[in-house]
Amino acid sequence: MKLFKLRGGVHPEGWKGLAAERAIRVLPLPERLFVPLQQHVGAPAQPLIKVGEHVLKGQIIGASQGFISAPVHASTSGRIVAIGDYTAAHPSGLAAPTVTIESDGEDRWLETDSPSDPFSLLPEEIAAAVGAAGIVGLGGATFPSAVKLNLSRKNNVRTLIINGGECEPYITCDDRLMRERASDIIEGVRLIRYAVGAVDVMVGIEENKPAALASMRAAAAGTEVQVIAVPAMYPMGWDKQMIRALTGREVPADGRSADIGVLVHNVATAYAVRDAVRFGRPLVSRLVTVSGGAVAEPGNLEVPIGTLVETLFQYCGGFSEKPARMVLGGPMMGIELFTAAVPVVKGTSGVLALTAREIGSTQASPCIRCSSCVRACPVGLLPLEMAAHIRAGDSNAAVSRGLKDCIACGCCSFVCPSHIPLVHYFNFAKGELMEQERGKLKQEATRKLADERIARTQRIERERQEAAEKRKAAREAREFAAKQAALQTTTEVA
Amino acid sequence: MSNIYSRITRDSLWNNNIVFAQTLGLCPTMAVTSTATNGLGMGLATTAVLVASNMLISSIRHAVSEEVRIPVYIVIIATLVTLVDVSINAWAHDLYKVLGLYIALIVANCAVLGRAEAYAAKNPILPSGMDGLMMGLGFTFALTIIGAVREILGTGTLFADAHLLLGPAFSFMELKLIPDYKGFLLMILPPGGFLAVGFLIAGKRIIDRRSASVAEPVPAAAPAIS
Amino acid sequence: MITALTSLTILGAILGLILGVAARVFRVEGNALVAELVDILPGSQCGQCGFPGCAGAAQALAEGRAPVTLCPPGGRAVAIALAAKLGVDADVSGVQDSVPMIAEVREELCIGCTRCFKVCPTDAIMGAAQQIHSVFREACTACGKCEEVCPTESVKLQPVPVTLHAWYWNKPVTQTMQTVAA
Amino acid sequence: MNAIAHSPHAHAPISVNRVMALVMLALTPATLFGFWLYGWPAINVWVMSLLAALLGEALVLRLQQRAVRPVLMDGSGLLTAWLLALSLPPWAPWWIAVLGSLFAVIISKQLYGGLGQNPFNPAMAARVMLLISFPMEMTTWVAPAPLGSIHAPGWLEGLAVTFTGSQVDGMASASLLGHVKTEFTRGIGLEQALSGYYAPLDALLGSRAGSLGETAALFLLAGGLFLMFKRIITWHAPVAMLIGVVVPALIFSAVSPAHYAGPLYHLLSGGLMLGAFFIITDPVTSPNTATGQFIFGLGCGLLTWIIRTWGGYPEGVAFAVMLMNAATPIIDHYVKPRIYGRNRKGVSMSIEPLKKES
Amino acid sequence: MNFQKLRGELYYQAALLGGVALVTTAALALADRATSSDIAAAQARDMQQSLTQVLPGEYDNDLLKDTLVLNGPNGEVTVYRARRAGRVEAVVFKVSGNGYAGPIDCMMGIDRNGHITGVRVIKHKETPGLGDKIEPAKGHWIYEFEGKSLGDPPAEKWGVKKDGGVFDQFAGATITPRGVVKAVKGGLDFFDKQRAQMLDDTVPLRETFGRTTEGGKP
Repeated sequence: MKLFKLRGGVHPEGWKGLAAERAIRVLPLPERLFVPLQQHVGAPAQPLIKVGEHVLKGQIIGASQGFISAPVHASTSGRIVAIGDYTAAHPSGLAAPTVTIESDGEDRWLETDSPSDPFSLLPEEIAAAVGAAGIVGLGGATFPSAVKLNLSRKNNVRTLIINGGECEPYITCDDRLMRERASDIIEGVRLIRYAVGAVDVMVGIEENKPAALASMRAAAAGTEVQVIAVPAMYPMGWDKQMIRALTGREVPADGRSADIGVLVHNVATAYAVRDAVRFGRPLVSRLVTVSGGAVAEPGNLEVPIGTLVETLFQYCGGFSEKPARMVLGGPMMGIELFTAAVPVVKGTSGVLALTAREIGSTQASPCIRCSSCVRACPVGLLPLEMAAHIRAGDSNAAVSRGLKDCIACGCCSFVCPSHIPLVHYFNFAKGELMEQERGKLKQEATRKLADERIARTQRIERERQEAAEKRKAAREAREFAAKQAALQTTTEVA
Repeated sequence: MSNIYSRITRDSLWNNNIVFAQTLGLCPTMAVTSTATNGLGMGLATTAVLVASNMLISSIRHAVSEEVRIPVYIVIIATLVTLVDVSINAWAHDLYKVLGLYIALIVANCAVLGRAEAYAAKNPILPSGMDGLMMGLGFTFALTIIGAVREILGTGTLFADAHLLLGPAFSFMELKLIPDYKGFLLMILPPGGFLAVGFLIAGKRIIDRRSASVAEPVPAAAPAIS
Repeated sequence: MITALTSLTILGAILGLILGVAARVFRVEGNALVAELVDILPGSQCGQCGFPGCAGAAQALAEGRAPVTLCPPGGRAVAIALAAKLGVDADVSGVQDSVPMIAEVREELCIGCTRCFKVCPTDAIMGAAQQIHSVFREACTACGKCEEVCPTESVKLQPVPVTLHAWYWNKPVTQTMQTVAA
Repeated sequence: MNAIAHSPHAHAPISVNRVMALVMLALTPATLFGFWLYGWPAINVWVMSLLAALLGEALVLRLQQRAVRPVLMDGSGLLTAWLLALSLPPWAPWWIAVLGSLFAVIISKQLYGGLGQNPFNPAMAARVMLLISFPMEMTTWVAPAPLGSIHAPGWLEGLAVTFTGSQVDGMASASLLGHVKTEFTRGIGLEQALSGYYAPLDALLGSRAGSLGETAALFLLAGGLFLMFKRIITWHAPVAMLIGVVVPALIFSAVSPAHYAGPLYHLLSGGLMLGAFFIITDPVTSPNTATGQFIFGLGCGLLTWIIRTWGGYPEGVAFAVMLMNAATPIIDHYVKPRIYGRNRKGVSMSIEPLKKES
Repeated sequence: MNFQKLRGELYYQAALLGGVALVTTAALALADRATSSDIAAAQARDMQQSLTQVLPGEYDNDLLKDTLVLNGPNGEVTVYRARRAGRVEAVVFKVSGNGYAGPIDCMMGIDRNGHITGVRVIKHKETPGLGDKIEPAKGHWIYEFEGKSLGDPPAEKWGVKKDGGVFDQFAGATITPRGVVKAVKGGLDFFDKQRAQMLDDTVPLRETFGRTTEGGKP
């Protein structure tokens, strides 16, 4: 199969060897789970349970709100001990609404009836089952999968791409999943294909994962699923990059992949879809890679959603040395954790404890315009110019140079010899612009309110005046009448 | 009233100096300041034009209508410059040989039109004349300094050919500061003019900032350049 | 010489005529600038600038009677936008980049006097006489009028609490000139 | 609370110091060859340039109240002075080297805001400044006298040459480009002018009169290839510059061989090799994109050839580089990479309605 | 006068600008009258000076008025003639050579016997500091020509030392002196060819000053 030319990208040191050969282990059930109500892009889920209530594993605890949202389920059976704010896995360190479950140790599933043959369901029913299971994009995007399925079916998507590109260094959970549970993934892929009515199905896997490629090829043999090796580079796992590599087409900047007839799902998502449709089991656990130079025994764990990161590190033997930085996700796009007491969520692919040597120098020096970042950018942006504008306080100029197309993949910061935090600049500017946007909306709204108020006070004033005039006229009329009457009386008297 | 004049003087000579503060009239500045003498001569000729044009324009300011004021000013200034040009050519021919090409440049000196618009068109005749004189002297001062810097660095002399401008009595001003100087041509050429002006403007700003921080009871803690 | 005199005089007269006509044809009516300035200002008509409402402030700005830093609720962003529109080189460093503020009612102090309710230019305070008032966050412009009239100091401007939704990365500080010696 | 670090949490093992150090390493063979070829005076000039750059930069940083060490340690000032020294006549007096270095680091670099902010290549700006200010000193060349040969000045003599301006008799010589230019005005044809003066092999090895580090074409080429291998520079600008010189030289020398020199002559003379591999690849003053760098290099080459052929000065590399430096912002404005999902103008690709194919 | 009212009128703009044009043109015309004779005299003095530089000695005619236009190798050449007692003793004319950066214009004077009385460069674009040593202010080189003639040095020695001639070149610049030497040699050749005409005392005086402005401006 012919592959298409890619541009940009970098080749960071992979560090995959730390965990790639470690088979998936199931984490022993923790005592408490902290399940945030928002683990996806879109509106947060609305809690459906009360404190003190007992829930079963897979029982819905948060209902999806609106079109783009996803429900949240209990990751184990037990008692709800709190519904309230808990530190979120977010760089701000702020708290988010979270449901705390105290495990009863039984890990008992909620009884559900599942179809004997999932392919007997209607495509809409599959999408509905996926939606009810709370499945979101597990590659990290956490976009509700059912929304994508419905959108793709309506857009007559022809090509289904399954993204097996795991390009972030250290992270090996998808690699392990493909090696160990390839036939389940393939079934999930076929279900998605059936649900959207796609014709071609391609699974793109980077060529530096020969074991995963072999096992997936074996599982796909005899099906309509094609397994294709793609070049190993970062960011190969970016869905648009995978589309370009496999189809040679680009997703329009203002559109979605469905607009060019392509639907992309992650391999782990396909695996979760199979679980949801065949067994009616919602998404309550996921594979997480625990790795990094400071971790004693790196590995790949199957973890209930809501487990604290510190539990994972403890299970992996703790730290062999004091980590310089703990990271949730991969080193290229993950976020630094200032505490390990944050829960694993649906989008968590790995937790890392990195040493200073692995991070490399971060001391920034002036930009020498070497344009390494321009060569590295997979989107085709000019990071150095955008950062210069943002540094000068002109975020709008950065927008006109493509800030909004930036995917924050980190290639530019990675290669920068001056160690300039380019992506940090971009995310700052994006946030600032969003705040400006909100401010503008608010300004418009308040202006309208002020105008209404002025109109109202004027109206009241006018009405009061009119009323006063009316009263005056009435009084005058009364007085006049009285006078007349008096006159008449006098006349009569006279 | 004298208050006005002292303010005009202070503003024109230093605070709002044509070259060092307004950075106007750079074309004649760059063209003639290869020696201090040339700078001085050009400055004096410009001063003459400035005084005359300011007073003339001030005297007709009530009669000039908004619509045609710029052509009127330009015509007046161009006439005055031409008068200066032919007068020097006729009666100070040696000076004309030094400055000749550049006298016509005064027309293009935006500072002259600038003063007409900004000051003479709004003020009485005497203050306008004073403004012209002081602005002119400030310009002369700037050009002479720039010329001196370029001349000293470029050829090692100061006020060379001063006798052509001021008469033989002033030849004592002509100094050869650095004997056997090889010459630093860059300073004589136009880039040297820009470098000299740049450094002198920087110098003026440093002086201003120093005096401002002396004047203020609480000196700014911030470093001069950061 | 006569030729020169006559030709130049006629040329001058014709050009003068053309300029006179042009001035009439291209006369600009009103002031478009004022309208654009009004758009930049917050529009809450709070009057903190000392001009009658935002339109009055815009008029004053257009005529150069007011500094671009006149609008306290607008803060730094509005000052910068005004300076850009007017093409002036304003020193906005004096305008503290005010943390977005919002009025908050301390319920234990509120006596329900309705004074704040009456002065609020954007109807952002809800409540009725003898009832504790509350602030409608989305409508509050932090103009501070309620704070001025409150007899019990129960209404106070407070920084808007940061939420997960509104949080964003700070501007990186590791910079070229960071090497400046202390 | 500690500030949270933004992603990425990994960085390529590269730094500004390392880039500068690699470029200096690539320059070392040509420099050492120059030292050997022109003897002690050349070493003096090189040392004076580097010292002056360090002191000048330290002085400016002091005046700006900025920390001195980190800026001096990045190596950019040293590299600038090094490049300048390579473009100077090897027997230039000490003050030429010092003045040039000070101009380069103070006026052409720090006054614009320091590393990364200067629009013109500091070394070339300083060279041009010296050339127009001190044409005599800057065009006085010597014939090669390798260290240890009979004509070579000893260490003390070398100091005398650099610091007191004493010249050893019979050493003065003209650079190839200067010689040809002079001969042309006498109405002497190219072939005759070149005979006995130009041997391609000597030029290739660098054994001829010329600037300190510009003559060893082969060593410079090797250094450039080393930098490409190390991915410090890309091929675009250097190759384009060589094309820009070779193509017109080829065409014109084919049409009129008596008046226009051939491509080999141009390639192996003057500062072309140094310029192509070490000057125009300066990231600060060249465009951002590969296409832009190609256009930039092509412009540098063409202008070099034009100035050499028809201009007032025999060598045109420094002028060409400065002219194209001035054009860099324009090139960067018009040559931009295409953004994913957008066309060249930045407009989103059209969303075509899809038809269901059966 | 109530300008306030008038200023709005359309005809006022025309009258104002026309009036100003009239007044200023008149002023310039008057100034021209007052200065033209002085300017002409000053320019003549300039020309006289430059002639005297290349032609030392006393002559009893007005050189500026005693001219002759001859066909030289590069077009017409104005020849100024100096006489004593009616006899042409020397001539002055302009020659041009190719320098490094463009033409170099020189005035040269030749006496009756073909000896050079002086050469001065009047216009050049040579590199400052390198080629400009041909100016008397920057060096003595230009005086080397005085007293030389076609036979002294012999024709093959009329060149710079580098080309085997007798004239010095300056360090760093060969082209400039080469150009000047060539121009001067050409001037001598021109004189040699047209000698009879130039020295012909009987050619009637012609009023050429005023028509020939060549060299008239400094």
